[in-house]
Amino acid sequence: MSIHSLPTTTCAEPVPQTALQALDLTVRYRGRAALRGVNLTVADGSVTALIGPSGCGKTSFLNCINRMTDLIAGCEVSGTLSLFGEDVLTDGSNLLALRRRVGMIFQRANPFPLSIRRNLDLPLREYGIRSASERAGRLEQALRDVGLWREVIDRLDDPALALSGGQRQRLCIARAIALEPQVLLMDEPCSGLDPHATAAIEDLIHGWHGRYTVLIVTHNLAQARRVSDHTAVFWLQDGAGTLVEHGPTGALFAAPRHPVTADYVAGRAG
Amino acid sequence: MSTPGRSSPPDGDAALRAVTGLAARLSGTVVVGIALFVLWQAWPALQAVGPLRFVTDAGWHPLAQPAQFNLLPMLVASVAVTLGAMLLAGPLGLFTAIFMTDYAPPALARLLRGVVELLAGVPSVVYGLWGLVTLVPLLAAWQPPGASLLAGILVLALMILPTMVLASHAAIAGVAAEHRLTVAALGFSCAGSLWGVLLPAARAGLCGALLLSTTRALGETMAMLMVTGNVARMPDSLFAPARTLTANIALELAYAMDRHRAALFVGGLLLTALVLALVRLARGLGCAWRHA
Amino acid sequence: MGSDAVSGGRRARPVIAMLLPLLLAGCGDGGKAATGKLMLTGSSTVAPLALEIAKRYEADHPGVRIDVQTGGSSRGITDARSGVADIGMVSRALKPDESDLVAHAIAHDGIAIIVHASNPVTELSADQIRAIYRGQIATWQAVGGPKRPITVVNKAEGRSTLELFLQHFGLANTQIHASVVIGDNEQGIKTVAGNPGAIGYVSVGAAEYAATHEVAIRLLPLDGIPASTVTVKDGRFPLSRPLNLVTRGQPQGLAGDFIAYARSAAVHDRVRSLYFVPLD
Amino acid sequence: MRDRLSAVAAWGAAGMVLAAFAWLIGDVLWRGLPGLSWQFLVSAPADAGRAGGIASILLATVWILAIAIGTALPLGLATAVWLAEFGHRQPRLQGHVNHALDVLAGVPSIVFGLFGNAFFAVTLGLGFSILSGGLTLACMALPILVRVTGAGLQAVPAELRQGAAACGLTQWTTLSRLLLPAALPALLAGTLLGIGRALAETAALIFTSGYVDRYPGSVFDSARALSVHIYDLAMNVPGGERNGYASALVLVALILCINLATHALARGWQRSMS
Repeated sequence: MSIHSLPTTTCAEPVPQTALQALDLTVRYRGRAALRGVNLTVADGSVTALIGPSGCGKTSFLNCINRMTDLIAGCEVSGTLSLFGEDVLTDGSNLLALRRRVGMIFQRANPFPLSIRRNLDLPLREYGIRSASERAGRLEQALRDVGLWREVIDRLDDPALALSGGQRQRLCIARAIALEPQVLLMDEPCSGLDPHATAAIEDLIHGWHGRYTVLIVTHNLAQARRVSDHTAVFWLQDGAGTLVEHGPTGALFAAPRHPVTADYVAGRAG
Repeated sequence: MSTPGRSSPPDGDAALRAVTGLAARLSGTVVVGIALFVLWQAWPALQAVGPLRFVTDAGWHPLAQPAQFNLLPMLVASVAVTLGAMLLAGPLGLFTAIFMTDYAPPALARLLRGVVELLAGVPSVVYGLWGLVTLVPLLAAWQPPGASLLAGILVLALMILPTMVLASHAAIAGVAAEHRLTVAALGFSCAGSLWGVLLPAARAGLCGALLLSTTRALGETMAMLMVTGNVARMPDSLFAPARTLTANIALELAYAMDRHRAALFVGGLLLTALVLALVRLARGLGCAWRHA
Repeated sequence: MGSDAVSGGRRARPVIAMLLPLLLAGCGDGGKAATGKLMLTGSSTVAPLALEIAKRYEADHPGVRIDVQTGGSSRGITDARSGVADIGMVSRALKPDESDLVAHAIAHDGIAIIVHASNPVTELSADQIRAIYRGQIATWQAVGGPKRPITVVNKAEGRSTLELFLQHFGLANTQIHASVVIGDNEQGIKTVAGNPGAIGYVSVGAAEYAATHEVAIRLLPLDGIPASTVTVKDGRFPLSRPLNLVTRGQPQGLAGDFIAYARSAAVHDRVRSLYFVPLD
Repeated sequence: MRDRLSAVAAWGAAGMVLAAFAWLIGDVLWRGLPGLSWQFLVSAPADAGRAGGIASILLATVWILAIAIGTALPLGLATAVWLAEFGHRQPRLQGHVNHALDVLAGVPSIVFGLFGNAFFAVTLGLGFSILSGGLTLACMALPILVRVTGAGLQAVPAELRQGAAACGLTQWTTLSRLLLPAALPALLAGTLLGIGRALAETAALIFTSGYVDRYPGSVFDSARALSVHIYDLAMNVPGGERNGYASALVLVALILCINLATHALARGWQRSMS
């Protein structure tokens, strides 16, 4: 926790702790490689945008981090992936604990078909928080953090599915951060939202610098430039996705090193 | 990041997995158990009489001296009524399903669906009674004795029609929702979209519907007992009486003992083998089973 | 013993005691004494009558429970012999090789040859019936009727009606050229009623009931004697049979009491209502 | 031209189905209605079924169904859960179980009757009893329950499972709080479908639950199910037809009620899923 409370500085002098490190990460679906040989290090408290055309393994990469890959029949992950130094991929590691440390926001908002309150209460309860008042406190804090508190305060017991698209997505974000994760994975969180709702979510991400390590998949290059401080470019090579370039967002967009990246960010390819 | 006192969740999940896994194995074993048990009961006959005599004996006279155990005429009768009924109910059911998805006004489609579902639930005894009291006398006036393969085929066709309609409706409606707008946007005619797109796309489901109805037809007992005439002779025409394997069991089980009883179980074994073959066939053809 | 079990009631009756007598496989070791429960198995012709008598007996003797299961006369013989059932139901006289059992007639029944009501043939000789059932006569024209093929209705294997019929006419089942094989009486009656060219044989009582209730069948006389419950009762009808309850040895206790009741005049109305012929 | 032909065939087929329906149901109504009355429903059969009613038969039927569903439902539900939630980790076993259930669904009811008679009644010594009949029907209803429940579980959107997994919910919580509630209408619909199928069953019951038409006293008693009663009245009792048809009418009415209830459930379900 102490790490989280450290103020982030713009100067790069104190080397930030590594949150995530992937070495030669490869994902296969029924034997066919979808993502091959990814090496990527993500600093704690940073926001990393994953960009690239569809089908080049960005979501597969994200799914490895909280092992959603386990849910997919025939999916095999090899290589190593560590989270704050702990191996993620070993079978013996505690899956539930991992997923509580790594929150995930999906392309389509997926609140549980329960009340707004139960949406947050259920995971908190699962998390072992017995005290109702503590749960209520966390619920309020999470909803305030995503700016939803005022909008839903008088209808916490209404069904979550009655919320608008943007509200649903913010509820899902609240559900994730209520568990106080270290890492947040966002898989095109704004692709189904209007510009207004998108802006609200981008504002949230801005506020998270230093607090959560964020990995966000997006097809919106402008969004990647707005919210991230690092960008990773994925591309399809020899039938499998791979990471072609990774670096600070400003530098990458200004002076791409890889020709593929240059074409992509200039809108000439992908 | 501690996990404060709670029963370790993975244990609960392991238990859940273990218990449901056990249930799944048990469910999977039921059919094996049934097959083995029927085999066990049939064994004395298979051993004493020999499997060959069940197809080569002069006839079915399990109580005569010497006893005769030819099941072949009944096997042929079972297959014949099933095929005949499928020939009638297959197209009729398919067109009714098409009518429900493509032609019927919604209210009529709903009514039709309700009617068909009700028909699917009507017990076979009622179909059999209707056949015995209404249909067979009509046939008898035309081609005596009336109780015949044809009567069996007609009653059976009516009985499996609901299964056929519901299963093919499910198959067509499933793909229709996906392709309807696309097809309409491409300017297909109604029949064009039906024969060109929908039916080919629903092929797996339709083939499943066909095979599901076939197993139902093959297994029908009471109605066949009431209308086919039950003569254990090789049927030589549509108007000849015939006895199905199922009717043979229902007709004689209550009275059968010892080897006669075991011989009836041989018939049951034969039926089970037929169904197994059908399911295998369905799998081989890549059919999608729908349990309508 | 009986009263013990009766007062001990349904509660105390151990499950095992219920399960054992039901072992139908013939592995029971017999010797079961009468208890508060009686098990009757056998002929489907006798079963409805036995069931009705049992109901009335139960009403008079609270705590007694009598289960009636059908399965054909031969099952009645086997079960009574093995002790699986306390009492067997057999719809024919006992055969010489069944002398280990004791038969107790509770009613009489005859087997009537029936044809469709519109059939002008009024009488068939035994030889004609034999020829018809052997398939040697195939149209009604040959026996003085219309030009119409004969539909021969036969009973399914294992039923004592069939046995009795074959025995009376000296036929073997393998010789019979049937057009329709039926299970129970009503199926035979419905089949004949629905087919102007049909001939069949069923229980006299059932046929008489149907013929007098607007069902299109007619009973043919046999050897010149009309088929009716009356001729069965006075013993003139040649193709008749006793409906028997059979036991291994003289029945004791509850079984004996029940059989005595079933033979008494108290149940004659039940016998008649099922169109059988009561004992004198 | 082809349009016209398709339309004619479709209308013709539907017309024939409706006509057959009208003929069959009309026949049952016409012959059954005269025998139907309140008294018929609440009194026990007398005079071999020709007089009295079907109260004890209805009660026996309910008992048999209760045993059948009470056994098949937990087993079927657990099997469906395993197939949907855990099976993919053991694809071979999953394939075997699915295959076995497909075959089970196709096994003729008379073979269930043979099996039930030989296994439950004779080998286990349950005799002709409600228990034998109920357990036999349970075997028959099992594949239906598994399939319909499984379809209900599979119809739950994948996002819901992903969301639950991403929140670190245990599978037990996911199942009990999210998936089963969402699949509940399908579960009920499957149960009703199974009941409907069991209700119409004759062949498997004649040789397992038997023939006794009294009020059942315990599950070890033999008892006569409604469809067996209809068969017996129609085929074995002189003059039993009127009450036989009346009983058939009751059975058809019960099936109709079950179908309507299933529909109401399915509609509610589709609304909650969208």
